[in-house]
Amino acid sequence: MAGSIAAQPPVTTRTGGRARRWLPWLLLRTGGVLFVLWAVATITFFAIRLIPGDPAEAVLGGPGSQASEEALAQARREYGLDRPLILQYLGYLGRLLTGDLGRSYSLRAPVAEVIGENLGGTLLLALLSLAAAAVIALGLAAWSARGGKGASGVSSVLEIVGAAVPHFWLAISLILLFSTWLGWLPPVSVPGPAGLVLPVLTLAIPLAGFLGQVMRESILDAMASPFVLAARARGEGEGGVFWRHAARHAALPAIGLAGWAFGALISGAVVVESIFARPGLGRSLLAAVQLRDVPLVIGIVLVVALGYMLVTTLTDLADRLADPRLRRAGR
Amino acid sequence: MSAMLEVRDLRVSFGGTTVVSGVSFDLEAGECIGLVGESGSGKSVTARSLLGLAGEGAAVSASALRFDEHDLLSASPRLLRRLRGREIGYVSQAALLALDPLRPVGREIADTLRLHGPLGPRQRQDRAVELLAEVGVPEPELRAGQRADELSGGLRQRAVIASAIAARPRLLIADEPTTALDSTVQAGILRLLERLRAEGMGLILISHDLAVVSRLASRILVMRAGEVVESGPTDEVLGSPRHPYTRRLVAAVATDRPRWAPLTEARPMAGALAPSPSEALPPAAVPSEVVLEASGLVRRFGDRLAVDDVGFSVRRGSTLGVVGESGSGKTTVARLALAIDRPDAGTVRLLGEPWSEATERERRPRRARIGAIYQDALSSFDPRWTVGQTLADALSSGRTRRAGEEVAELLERVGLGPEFMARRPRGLSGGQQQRIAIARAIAPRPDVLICDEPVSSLDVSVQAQVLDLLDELQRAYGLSYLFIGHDLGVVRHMSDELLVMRGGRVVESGATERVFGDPRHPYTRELIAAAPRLNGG
Amino acid sequence: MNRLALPLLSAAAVALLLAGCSTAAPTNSEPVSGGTLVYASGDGEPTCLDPHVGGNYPQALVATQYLESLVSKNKDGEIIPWLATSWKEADDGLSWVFTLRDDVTFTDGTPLTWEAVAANIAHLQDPATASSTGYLALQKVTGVEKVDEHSAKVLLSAPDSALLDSLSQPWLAIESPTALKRSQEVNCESPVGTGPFEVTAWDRQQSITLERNKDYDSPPADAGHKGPAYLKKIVWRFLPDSASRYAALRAGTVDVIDNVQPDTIVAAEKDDTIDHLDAPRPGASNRIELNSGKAPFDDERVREAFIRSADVDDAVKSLFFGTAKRSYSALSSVEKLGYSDKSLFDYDQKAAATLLDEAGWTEKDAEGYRVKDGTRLELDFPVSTNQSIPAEQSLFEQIQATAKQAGFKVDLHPLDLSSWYGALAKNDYNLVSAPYTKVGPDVLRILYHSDGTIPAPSGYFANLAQLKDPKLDALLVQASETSDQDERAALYKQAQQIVLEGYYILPLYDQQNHFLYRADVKGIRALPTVSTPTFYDAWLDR
Amino acid sequence: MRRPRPLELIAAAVLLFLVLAALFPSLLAPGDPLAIHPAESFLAPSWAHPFGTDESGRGIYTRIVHGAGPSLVIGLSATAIGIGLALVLGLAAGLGPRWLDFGTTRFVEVLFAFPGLLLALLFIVIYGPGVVTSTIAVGLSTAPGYARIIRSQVLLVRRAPYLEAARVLGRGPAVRVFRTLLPNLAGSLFVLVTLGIGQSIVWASSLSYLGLGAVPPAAEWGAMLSAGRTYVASFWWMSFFPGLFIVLSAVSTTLIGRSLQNRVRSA
Repeated sequence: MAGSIAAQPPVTTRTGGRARRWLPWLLLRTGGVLFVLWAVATITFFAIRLIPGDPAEAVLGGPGSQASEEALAQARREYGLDRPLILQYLGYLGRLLTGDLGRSYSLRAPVAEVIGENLGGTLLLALLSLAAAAVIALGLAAWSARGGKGASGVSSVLEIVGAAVPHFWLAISLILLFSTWLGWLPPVSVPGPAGLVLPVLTLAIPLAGFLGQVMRESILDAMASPFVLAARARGEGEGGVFWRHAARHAALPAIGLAGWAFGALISGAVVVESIFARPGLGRSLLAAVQLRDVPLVIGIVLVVALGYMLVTTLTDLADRLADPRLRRAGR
Repeated sequence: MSAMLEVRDLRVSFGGTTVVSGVSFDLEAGECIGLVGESGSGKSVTARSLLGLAGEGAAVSASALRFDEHDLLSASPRLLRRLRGREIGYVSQAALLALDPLRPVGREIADTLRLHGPLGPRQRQDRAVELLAEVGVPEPELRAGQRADELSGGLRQRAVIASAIAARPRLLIADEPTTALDSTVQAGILRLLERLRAEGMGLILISHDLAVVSRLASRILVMRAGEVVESGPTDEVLGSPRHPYTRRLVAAVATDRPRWAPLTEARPMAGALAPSPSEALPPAAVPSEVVLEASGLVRRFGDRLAVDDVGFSVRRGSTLGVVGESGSGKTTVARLALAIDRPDAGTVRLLGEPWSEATERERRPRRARIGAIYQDALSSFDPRWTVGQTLADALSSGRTRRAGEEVAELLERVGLGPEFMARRPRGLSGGQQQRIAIARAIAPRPDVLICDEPVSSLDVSVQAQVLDLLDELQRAYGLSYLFIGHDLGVVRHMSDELLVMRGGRVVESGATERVFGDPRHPYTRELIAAAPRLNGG
Repeated sequence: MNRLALPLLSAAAVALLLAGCSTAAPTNSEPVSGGTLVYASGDGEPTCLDPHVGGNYPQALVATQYLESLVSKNKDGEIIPWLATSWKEADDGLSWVFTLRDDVTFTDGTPLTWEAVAANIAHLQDPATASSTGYLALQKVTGVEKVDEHSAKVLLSAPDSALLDSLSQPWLAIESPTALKRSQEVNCESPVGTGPFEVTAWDRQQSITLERNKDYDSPPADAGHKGPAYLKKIVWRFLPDSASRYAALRAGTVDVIDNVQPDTIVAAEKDDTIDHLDAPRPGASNRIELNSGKAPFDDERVREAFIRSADVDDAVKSLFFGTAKRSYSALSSVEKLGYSDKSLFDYDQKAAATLLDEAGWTEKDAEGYRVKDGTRLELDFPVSTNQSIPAEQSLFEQIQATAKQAGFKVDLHPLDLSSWYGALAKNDYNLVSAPYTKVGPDVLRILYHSDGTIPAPSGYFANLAQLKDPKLDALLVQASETSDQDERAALYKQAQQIVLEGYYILPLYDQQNHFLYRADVKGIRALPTVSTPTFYDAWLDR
Repeated sequence: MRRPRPLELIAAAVLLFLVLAALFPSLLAPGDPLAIHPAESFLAPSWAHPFGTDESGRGIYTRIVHGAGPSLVIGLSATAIGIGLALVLGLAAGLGPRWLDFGTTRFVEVLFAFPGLLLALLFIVIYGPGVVTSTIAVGLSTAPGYARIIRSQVLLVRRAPYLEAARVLGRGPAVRVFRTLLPNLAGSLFVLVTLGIGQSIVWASSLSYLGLGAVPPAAEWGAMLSAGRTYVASFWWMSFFPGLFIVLSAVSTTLIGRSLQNRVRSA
């Protein structure tokens, strides 16, 4: 979901402290991760129950099935839907701890297997889009840092426009342009690289718009800083100044944004995967919610939450390594 | 033979506004010339224009701007890039920020070698370590791998110099190389620059501190608003200054100026409150009441002991000076005195009653008895308020009609007109901001004022006005000051009694003149020796 | 990840290869064996490939390629032999004997015998299978007996004139009895039949792979050729977005697409590289049902007023560009026994106004909606975004606008499938449009017999008009039992007159079923049973 | 850095048009956005219909003008919900004691761990599609992002020297928070709001694309864009213009927000 985060300083928990106090930071972090995962599973478990419609029906091939009473009763027994909600929840948590995500109602397959199959597609899409967004944002920043007044004005507008484009409008326009009129790229995903270009661009452009705006400020600060003046005074050319000094400083806020970017990519993936018919978690999530497939929804949400926590932990770590001042300042 | 560097009526303007005009000087190899002037005098732009780095949109012109056989005016960007670092070294103004915080210090030095030397990466790294050793950095091997924030101010400055001289340039421009450094460290850096000059490097030394320049430069140019108002051999310019501005500059230097001696001719305090000249004598040394005292103060941050068993007492109407280098615990003492921070041990008493032990609720009504002013006055103002609102809030007279009158009176007392009420602090000069901070501090008629490095970042002439203002207010209201500073000259001029602090402990204390007269502790002696004197001492 | 890649890569490689040379190759007249056809479906991916389970149209589309039924139908609607060579109804109509071909084996090697018929009917009637379409069609079947190795007697509780129609549908196709013994999960992933292709792989959300059945030789009587199919392989993909599905066809990434939007049909006709197959589905026409079970449509005059106030002709013309013909009948034009009466559905706002006045809806509120003793003339219209294509949803919007002129406030509620069925189960609707595909006029019994108002355990019921007319019930039961064709036709005619003249439904058009395919794909035809395309005769002219 | 003058003017002009359209739609587009003219469906952009007509012959320009109101309302109210909730969370985390900060941050992380769209999806599937539910859904899914920013701003302002100076002057905690801390927070909040409005409109349109947003025949940009997407190959204008206005409104609100921020910062 393209949350609206422009200049967002990297937020780290209050437990800073010197290098050798990594342990408490690590313990607290894992505690936090476990808590969040538990909370996410619980909220989804009960939220899905609020959705109108009988879960047993979801087991028997989705809504509108004219399944007989016996079939519904048997399904309820098989999936334990006849037991009181609390027992179902505790049972579910118990199995969760052993890593068993249960069976998907609609796909009649273990949730872990379904996720395993689709995880690759979404992860590939997310990582490529993140990389493409970084390249675009850095490219724009380099151009605006060295291109003078005009360049920086134009590039900042491009960033704002990029960040304002809804995913699906961008996707439709890209298909119209590159596939229908120019015919260079396939409009839907075919295995192999050609099928990836448009989906990645669709996710990368809005993200690049946000990254660009966030990086722009720290790049401009860096370019006007005394250590850049010192570098120039050493005889460093403009290119060297940008890539050796400013670009690295731009990475800091970008790292801080990674947690949010991950969420935006997953939300974007739902739309992009359905337009380009790419298999992936996003599309299965949308289908699972519509088919009221409880175990699959919770399974996917848990995987996404785990991914998110992993990313924020890594960014927290990267923050501390990249910028020792943070570690020392105990932020 | 012609000079190494020849500058004839240099002019620099930014989009119509002239910043530097008519600057001319020559420089020989092994000679040091000093550029002196206050902030905004154009001395830094002059130096940077030699490197073609005057700044975005700068129009540089001169009848001659020659370095050896190169005409710097018509030099191509490629030629300029080759000159920078290889022929002309530059130590930038805010030296403490001249190192990229995210890169190892060794790498920044090696960069100069990469740009101008044939050495491969491995040799460059070794050479960088050698250079660090050459500029006097202990454990160069370790330091080269560390980042800027892991080094002290002095070490960082030495690393910057190492980077500037890595390719053996024949001219070194040092722009404010010692600002914000403690005097002992400052002395070390000046000795290093002196050695480089002696080895044949041409040196342009730029500073607002006359004492610093007078130690190294054989000739001095005094600049004001972009023009050279006076130039000539150092002794002549400082000994018998011809231009009134130079005279004022020399007079403003507080070092060696006795207590209560006004540093500025103009009377900053007009109006009824100005004491007649006869009262200018120091108040009788009657044993007056102790307004603020502390005993056995201890404060620990993690495993670092910031304040260790510090005790002091401030008498009414007098000033206790606290001097020491950065990291000596002076600011922590100030925060403990203000009860912004709680001591781990020891007590502070205000006007005879417990102060640090009291709860914040108990302290609040007595907060009016003790005020504070800081080095960075601007950051202590609420950015959304005008000067008038800030002072009205301090007077806590709120919206009443009399507020306007009281604020105007307060402004007048610190030498500012009523027209300042509508202004925003952000738009004022450093001196004016500090005056407003003082006005706010004295509004509730306090007995004690904690002054934490109030004038450290001000130009000499502005510094003088603020110090005189503090003297007058002390005399007019019998205020007592806890005056903290790292500039020995300023602290000596302002304080009746003195505390010398090092590593969180009080190494020496007593009457100011006694401590300066015969310093007992070796560290005090070292401090006094290191303080730069005007007459080249 | 690699399990996913292998089948895909091979399919893609071939697809790209074919796409590459699609335009340049010479056109030959004789069918060419080999090649892979890529079919792109716009429907949701079925949850099970065995059409016995559940039983919706997306399952029928893919099952037609690998499962065969006992009988089929020809263009004129007559029942023709398929796996059954002949069949005879007992005099009392309480049993049928089917004689099967003796030379057919399932792709898992099991020979086709009478046991297959017994096993499949038992599988359909077993509650664990959770079959709905198949289960409803065999309501009267009580059991199957062996006559000899290759002929079976099907026993009925009452005569069923629609039995043959039902058995011709893919939802009652014959699967290998050995395969049916496996768990439902396995059978869902790889059903075993006797068809020209067999299911070899199913990567959910990605594609189903069907490969040629080498020893196939049991086509229906009206098939184009004998022996195995020409195509070596079919890749069945799911592209939910209609715009990108059509773009994929034009780019040659896929060869056949379904759920085609009207505007793309018109555009395709101008494009000589793409051909169009129009195969309207049998069973009921697409129509809007008026819920006569509750106010305000319990009053016939209000029902007629609503129908008179709906300008359907203009809407169909502007939205469907002539790709759909307006229908005035309850049944699809494919059904021979369909009866239509145009005069009942003329757009006439004045008539609507007078009818509403007669019915007491005389006052009008500020926004022009009719009010009668305090309550406003408001109608809830839940719309299923899965089943109604965008053009049809726009049609409902236009009807909403014209109905407003007459004083009806129509509230459209676009819902996803679960919420839509939920709204119907709670009788939270005055208007609804629900397609129903079934071979034969017997669909009328399911849709309009009063038994159809009794909800199944899940809350589902078929008689959405909630029509309870004993006279109509009798006609429908009698028609379903007589095997005399003329008598059956007369009975169904009277039944349809009652439904139409009672203004219970507003017919729109045949249930649209359009396919677009690349011009160099030859030999595609739609089975006259449920109008699903079969690729048995198809070959690639590349 | 000063934004070039002309750009601000353009953004201001666009915003003015949108507000005018929202308040007095019939002024700019007299036609009835809901009236259907089947004979004039699918007309290309022309003088009569500057943005062409849709599948039911309704002028797209008219519907965009009449759609401005609902779209802006969604943008504003979703932002209000998002920032309102975030303010509570941010202040609790920033000002409260350490355990409160820890608890609130964990809660925000839980909200963050839900992909924004899933939160919206769950909410809408439970309470049914429509303008109100999609507005609340967008508000909920943007709240965590704002909460994190507000928390860091509060921590920043809380450590500012001028707050300590207020304490030295003897101001109590309540006075310090309400007279000094909150007003200074308002500055940065303003930027968030302007950014938020644009993003909420974009978000609401994505929900409409998935069929979860405004109910037809409402002239809401997201629904129009979604309706147009099936006809994109033959009638490009049905999707292009609603999409264009979604982007324009998001861009102009961000630009105006940014230039006001610069003006405040350099005033």
